[in-house]
Amino acid sequence: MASPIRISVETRLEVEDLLFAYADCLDHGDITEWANFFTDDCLYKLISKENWDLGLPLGTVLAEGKGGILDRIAAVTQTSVYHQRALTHLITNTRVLADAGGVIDVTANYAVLETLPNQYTKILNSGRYLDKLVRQGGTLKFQEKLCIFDSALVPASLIYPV
Amino acid sequence: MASPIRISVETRLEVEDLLFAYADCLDHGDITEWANFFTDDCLYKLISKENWDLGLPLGTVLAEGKGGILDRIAAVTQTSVYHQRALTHLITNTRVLADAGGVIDVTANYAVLETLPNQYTKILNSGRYLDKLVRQGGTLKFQEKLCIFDSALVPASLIYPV
Amino acid sequence: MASPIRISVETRLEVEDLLFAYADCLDHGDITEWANFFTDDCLYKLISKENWDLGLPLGTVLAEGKGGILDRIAAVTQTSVYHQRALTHLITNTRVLADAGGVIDVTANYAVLETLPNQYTKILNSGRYLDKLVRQGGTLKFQEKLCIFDSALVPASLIYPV
Amino acid sequence: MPSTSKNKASARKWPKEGVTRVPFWVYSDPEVYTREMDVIFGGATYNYVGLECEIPNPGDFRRSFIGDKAVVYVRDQDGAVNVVVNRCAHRGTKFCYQEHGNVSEFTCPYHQWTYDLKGDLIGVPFRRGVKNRGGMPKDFKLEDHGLDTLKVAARGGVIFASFDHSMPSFEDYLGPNMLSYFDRVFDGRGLKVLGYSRQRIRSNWKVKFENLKDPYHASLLHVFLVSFGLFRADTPSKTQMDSTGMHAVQVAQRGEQKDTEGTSEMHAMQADLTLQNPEMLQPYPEWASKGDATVVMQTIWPNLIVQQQSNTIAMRQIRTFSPEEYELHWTFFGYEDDDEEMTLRRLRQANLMGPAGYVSIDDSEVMESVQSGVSRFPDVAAVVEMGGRDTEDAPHMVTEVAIRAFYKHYRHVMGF
Amino acid sequence: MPSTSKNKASARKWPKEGVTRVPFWVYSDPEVYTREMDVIFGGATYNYVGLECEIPNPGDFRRSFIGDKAVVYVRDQDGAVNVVVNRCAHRGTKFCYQEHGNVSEFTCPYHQWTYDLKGDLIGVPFRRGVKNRGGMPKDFKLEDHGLDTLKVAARGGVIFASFDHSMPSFEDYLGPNMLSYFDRVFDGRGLKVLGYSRQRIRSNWKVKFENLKDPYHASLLHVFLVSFGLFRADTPSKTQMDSTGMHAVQVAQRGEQKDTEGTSEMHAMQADLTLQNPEMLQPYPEWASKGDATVVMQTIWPNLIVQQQSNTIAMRQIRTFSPEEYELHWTFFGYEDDDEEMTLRRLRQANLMGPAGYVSIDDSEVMESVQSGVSRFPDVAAVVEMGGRDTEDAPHMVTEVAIRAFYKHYRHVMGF
Amino acid sequence: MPSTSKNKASARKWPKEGVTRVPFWVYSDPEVYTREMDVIFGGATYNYVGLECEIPNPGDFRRSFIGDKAVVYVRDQDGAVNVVVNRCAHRGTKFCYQEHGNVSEFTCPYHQWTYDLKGDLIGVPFRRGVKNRGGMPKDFKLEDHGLDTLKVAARGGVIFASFDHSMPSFEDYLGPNMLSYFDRVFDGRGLKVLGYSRQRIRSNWKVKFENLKDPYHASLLHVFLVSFGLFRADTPSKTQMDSTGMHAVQVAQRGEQKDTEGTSEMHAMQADLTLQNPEMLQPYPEWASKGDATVVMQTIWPNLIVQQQSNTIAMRQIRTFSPEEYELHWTFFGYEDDDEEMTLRRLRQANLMGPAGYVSIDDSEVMESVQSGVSRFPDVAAVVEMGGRDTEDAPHMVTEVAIRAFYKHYRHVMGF
Ligand code: FES
Ligand code: FES
Ligand code: FES
Ligand SMILES: [Fe+3]
Ligand SMILES: [Fe+3]
Ligand SMILES: [Fe+3]
Repeated sequence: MASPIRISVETRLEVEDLLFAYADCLDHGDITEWANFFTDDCLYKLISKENWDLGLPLGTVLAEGKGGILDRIAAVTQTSVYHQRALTHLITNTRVLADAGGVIDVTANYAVLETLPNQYTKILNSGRYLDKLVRQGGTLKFQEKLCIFDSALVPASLIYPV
Repeated sequence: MASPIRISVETRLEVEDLLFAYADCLDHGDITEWANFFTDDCLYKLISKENWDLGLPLGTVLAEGKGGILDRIAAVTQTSVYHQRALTHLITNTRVLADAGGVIDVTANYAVLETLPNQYTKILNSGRYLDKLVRQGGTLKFQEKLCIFDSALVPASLIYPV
Repeated sequence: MASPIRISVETRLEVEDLLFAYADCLDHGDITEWANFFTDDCLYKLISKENWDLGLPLGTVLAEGKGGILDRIAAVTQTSVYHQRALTHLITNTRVLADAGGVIDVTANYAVLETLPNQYTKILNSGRYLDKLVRQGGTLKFQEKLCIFDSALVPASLIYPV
Repeated sequence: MPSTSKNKASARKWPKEGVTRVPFWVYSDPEVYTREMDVIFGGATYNYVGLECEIPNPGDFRRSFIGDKAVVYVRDQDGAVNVVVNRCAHRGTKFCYQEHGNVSEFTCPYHQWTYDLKGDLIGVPFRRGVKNRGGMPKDFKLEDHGLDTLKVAARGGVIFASFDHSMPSFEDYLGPNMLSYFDRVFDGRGLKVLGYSRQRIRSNWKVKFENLKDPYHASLLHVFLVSFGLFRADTPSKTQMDSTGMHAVQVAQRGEQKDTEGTSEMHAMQADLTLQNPEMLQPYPEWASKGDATVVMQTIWPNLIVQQQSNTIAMRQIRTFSPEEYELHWTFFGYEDDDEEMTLRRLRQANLMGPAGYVSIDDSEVMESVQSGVSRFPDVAAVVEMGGRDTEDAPHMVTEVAIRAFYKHYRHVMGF
Repeated sequence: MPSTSKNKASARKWPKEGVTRVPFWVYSDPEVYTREMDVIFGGATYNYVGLECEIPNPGDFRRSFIGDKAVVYVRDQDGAVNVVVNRCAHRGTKFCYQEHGNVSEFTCPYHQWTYDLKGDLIGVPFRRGVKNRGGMPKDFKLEDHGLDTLKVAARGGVIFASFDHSMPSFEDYLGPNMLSYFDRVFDGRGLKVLGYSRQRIRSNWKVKFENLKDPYHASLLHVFLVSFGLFRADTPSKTQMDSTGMHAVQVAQRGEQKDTEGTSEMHAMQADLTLQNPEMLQPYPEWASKGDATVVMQTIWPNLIVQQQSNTIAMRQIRTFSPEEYELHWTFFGYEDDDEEMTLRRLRQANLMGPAGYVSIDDSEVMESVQSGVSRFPDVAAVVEMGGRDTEDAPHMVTEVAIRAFYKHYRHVMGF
Repeated sequence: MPSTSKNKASARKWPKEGVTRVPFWVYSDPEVYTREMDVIFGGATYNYVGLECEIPNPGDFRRSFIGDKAVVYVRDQDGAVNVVVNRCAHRGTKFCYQEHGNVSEFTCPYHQWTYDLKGDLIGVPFRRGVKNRGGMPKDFKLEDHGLDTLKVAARGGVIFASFDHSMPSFEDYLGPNMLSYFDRVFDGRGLKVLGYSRQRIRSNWKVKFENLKDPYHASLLHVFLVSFGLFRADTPSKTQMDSTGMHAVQVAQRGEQKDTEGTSEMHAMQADLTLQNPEMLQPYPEWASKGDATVVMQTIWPNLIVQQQSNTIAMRQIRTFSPEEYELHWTFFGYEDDDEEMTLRRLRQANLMGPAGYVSIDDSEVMESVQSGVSRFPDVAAVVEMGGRDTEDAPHMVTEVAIRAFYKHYRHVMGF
């Protein structure tokens, strides 16, 4: 049974602020701002629990550095063909696991609800975040964000980041 | 990327207390107490993201002032014909966006799970709250509550407020 | 309308830490550690809202004391035949209702998402927790945990605790 | 093993009593459903598609549907409205991805075949090949491969379409009496959309039509309507059909919130129900010059209900999917010349209708209950005898005559 | 194109080996399912509906189902129990909205047709019209439009019903031997419901019946049962059927948690498994006066399993939906005269059963696996030869005889 | 009532134009689907099952599927690969519960019938009874009750299986030209799995095959491919089939990111699109010794696509469920002798493919749009005339010839 390190109240709330602002950007904001949540040398990886548990490296999305993030944004906004959809992130069970050496380790559970035109809302993707945050210019940013999703079986496409 | 205004820890927690007490009233409490969460001059509007995005004014529910809230309660409890159902609100991603001039601006994501007799639990409605809270007699109340829901397509009916 | 007792910020966060560590144990951890979250004289009961509302005592799971908890673990890990599955707990709306006489009363809403191999993620079980926590050796533990679930209709089996 | 009753539409026999009975297999048999899509929604009918005010400018389009088939309605350069099937002539892609927008032409995403706003094919990439290789056969003719187009009729700002290009005029289709009710609301003034509501109901689509052709239930089911006198059997009212029985209107005047001789059997009546915000029910007599009616609910075969209840007006469009499920798509509107107060009145009264409507909740619940009740009993039948056994107009609402008339026409069209 | 095998029930042929084979098309063919609903659940069978103790007072009712059809059971003013179909005689609405309650009459929400507790129509609003307008035809007779009623049989506090009013008595239906097992649990003492459990299983309903008529699996699949000796092939046991084969019992005595000559092939046996709370398994010998059996599982055709395992007793009711899905509704009960300790014992032992039961989890998983296995292979067949190829009672549980007997009767009724 | 068009596969008639038309009923008719499962996936075809490197050691197994039927592939003690149906010979249980693992034998959980790795039945608990009671009939023979086994063919580390044991060799099945393309990737080097991706797409499975046999769309739909020259109609390319038309390859060379004579009709081309991380697209010419092709997409009838785009290589396996839904299961792999840099290159390029792939997103969306478009119009047909009306190899990609060839074979096999 985990005995969580005591983290300051302020840090905990700041971490939640970051996660929720991140989700707000994807759900209701401008996806081109998604890159601003990451450090220049970041790693973003969306990987199925199946691959993760097998130790297989393949990610559904792999973005290395802010360049990789920006390329993903460019692809989604300038090249891909798809129907509009509404997303709602439910981020819960946020836990700050460590705050040492300038890096804050965070985990949370998430479910992304997707609504296609004239269809019911469904669970598109769920799982957990394993994040490493660092402070840059007074703001927390993701140095690493792993999204490990439960169902390897994706309903058609994962167009937006999770 | 949003840089959230620094809100006091106490206010943040008080806001969550309000949202969760509100949900508890709808999920497990007495719906006739729903009115107590609102100011006399409140506005409650449940509106689809479709109408919201198009700038169309039609709400699925429009309640003006506590009178409108009470009329909705009376209709649901005294006039409408429907099957019993269980509701569970999942309220996440609560963000206090501003606390100025006596008004606290809050947003949160939500999913309302509905269970009809002998049926599986389903997502009835999901989306986000855009709320304005004011303090009255030491308690926070909703002066305005907008519920913007993701899927315009409703499974049959939205009998209880969201 | 509930007027929540003022609970210290530290206690509130500690309660969330417990709930989230508990969920993490079931979702990603070692289920044999599940017992460590409970006191020796604990009561764990998973009961449908249908039975709860009717005042009927039958639980889907009834575990009395840590012995009952350990027996459940032994059954799940050593005797039962079932397919592997991934779980994600979404715990929201945590409310500390009272902190008196050494017992902390807590309620929260939850949804457990289940993913079977090669199937979509679905809502396995949702409802609310009614918990009583006590402090033992500096750590909070469950003296009582009631899980009251919304849909009496279970999709096949509830193999792991909720 | 002898064959069983379910799923054998071709062997279906209507009860000998005729239109006073509705056999429950009409609500659940997949073959009946398929045939309805062919001969009703896909046949000689005018189907509501949308409002002209939704596509004011050339190139404006919106997606819609007729039965279970997707269509697009679009304003052409010359101002006319075209309706095309949302299915590429090449390999069938549902090409139009946006719910609404403005385009100069339609381009299918798959291979970018391009159509003008009439649906004519105007471009096929690589038609002549690339660097002299490939391309379409020399005798391939663009004019043979346009989109499926529908015959369009517009009146009063309302757009209808038909898969049958030999249809008579919309005016003939409605007949003079139904047309006059239609023109009552669509009187030439510009319309203004206030918003959409959408519901999926687990019942057969005809259950919705029955519901709207059944004034009998309104005085009994709807506590809200009854108590506040919005629609009640003791007030002046009438039930009328066109000559075929396919269209109908329920017309009524508002009564008062008090018991009368006629309310004694209305257990739903709550004489002491009060509203905190009574202004919600304050009607403005905007159609007073056209008679005393305060409610006119018109059903236009096969997919439209025109709702006028006090000042809340809406199109209710039926979309089908399968025998046991349909969708109701509401377009609430007002007039271009409404002032703010009138718009607010319509928005307030909209609380009566839609997925959370004080009246509609009852109907949605009861329609699903009808389907639950009938689904597993294909060989049982409804008894439709209120108001007699005929199919003639009635000067009151104590009748199911419009349902009988509906099934008279339905049997004729379906060959049952 | 030649016709393919699936969905052609009328052409189905049972394998020539007879009841030692079960062709997999019985588990997935929609026509077979429809026919089962007609001739089995809708035919000459007694279906479990509920317990008398659930509706003690006049007007008390609960909703239930027979196969896939919704019914209501209600205590009449005279104390008798009636069972009616939950479908209004007017236009088919599933009129009863509450799972349980107390009423003096049933009123359909749609038009408030009202029925007494026998299902007779006693009120039709506006039957004589409103203000002399409308109303039902003069020759409309209330007595022609009651609810569908079922024949009811109650014994020992248990309610059964049949769509076939010409059924023999329940006692004749069960036959003397099966009746004596039934009476063993339902001995005249008042019953007390402890709670409900409900599961939806993605398999054909017959897979559940096979599971309960198959003591062979219990000694192999269920580690918990086997290890603690709750049901095991090396202890005294028997498998018996009525003369038709439709009902059966598995009867056994508890063994000890140690290896015996008979356990050598039981790989599931864990001789060293221990419980921290062993009181959970402490049985109280409440049926000791009726023999040595500690477990009696009785299957009553076509929708009931009576579970008596140690002191946990429950009705397991089968509800059907479609060929590949059914529900199991459990009513756990005790006796009115149970003391607190006995009630607690039953509640503790209930951990064995239901959606999270130490034993039931195995069955639920394996039943879904059977369906997964057979669903796409309609032309393959199960091999049911354990214990021989006959359909006679067996003084042990190393047999699938009750499954063979079940299909003997099934083939007879279904005409296969 | 005359019969309607839907659901009547046996009466289906292919359009008189032949393979230049594909009638939409092939995408939605349940009888057509059932027949496909019988005669295509269940018939004389080699179906991709998995890779040898996934089961390196004796006893290693993985679950897979052929069409909609579950199978298991396992490494036998002698090193050979066996493929068995995941269905117990006793009562049909899908016995293998793990996605992968290592076993010495297969044991069904229900009654623990045990099979060796060849699928032969080697153990039946209680076969001789317990304490002289029960047991299997004396003449019960283990050898009559093994698992269903499939004919297996392995080449280059890739495992195929067939329900038809009289199949010719895999080499004959592919034919020399297709085999050479197959051997290009599977050249004898050991393979290494990098990960799996899985998608469920709401379209008929053949829509996926068409998509991969249609180089025409790539130059128009995929902005990413076109802009960066990864696959484009103005570069050297070819489309080839085997002699039956069932298999095909699309072969192409990478072009540059600039407008050419051939790109004028490619509206998707964005000459100014740039990447921040251009190393993602840096190809390593690992097949340079085998020709200039930088992309080879091979479709192997009936369930496999071998993807080689730059350095991202993957097997795409088709799993069927129902007429209007299928799954795509991707196995991304590299070679055992890849260094870290090469592995990273493959992982980076994998961003092109899978559920979030820069290219695949387009295809997934458009395939669902095709199904939406065609589902309700069974009697309409696709027009497949790009590149002519023949079924011969083409030295370019401005053609739908491989689709025509596919349907030529499909009609032959299905008897349409
Ligand atoms: S399918 Fe529309 S252009 Fe090919
Ligand atoms: S349907 Fe029941 S009263 Fe009309
Ligand atoms: S079904 Fe496999 S052993 Fe009985
Ligand atoms: Fe109504
Ligand atoms: Fe069992
Ligand atoms: Fe493509």
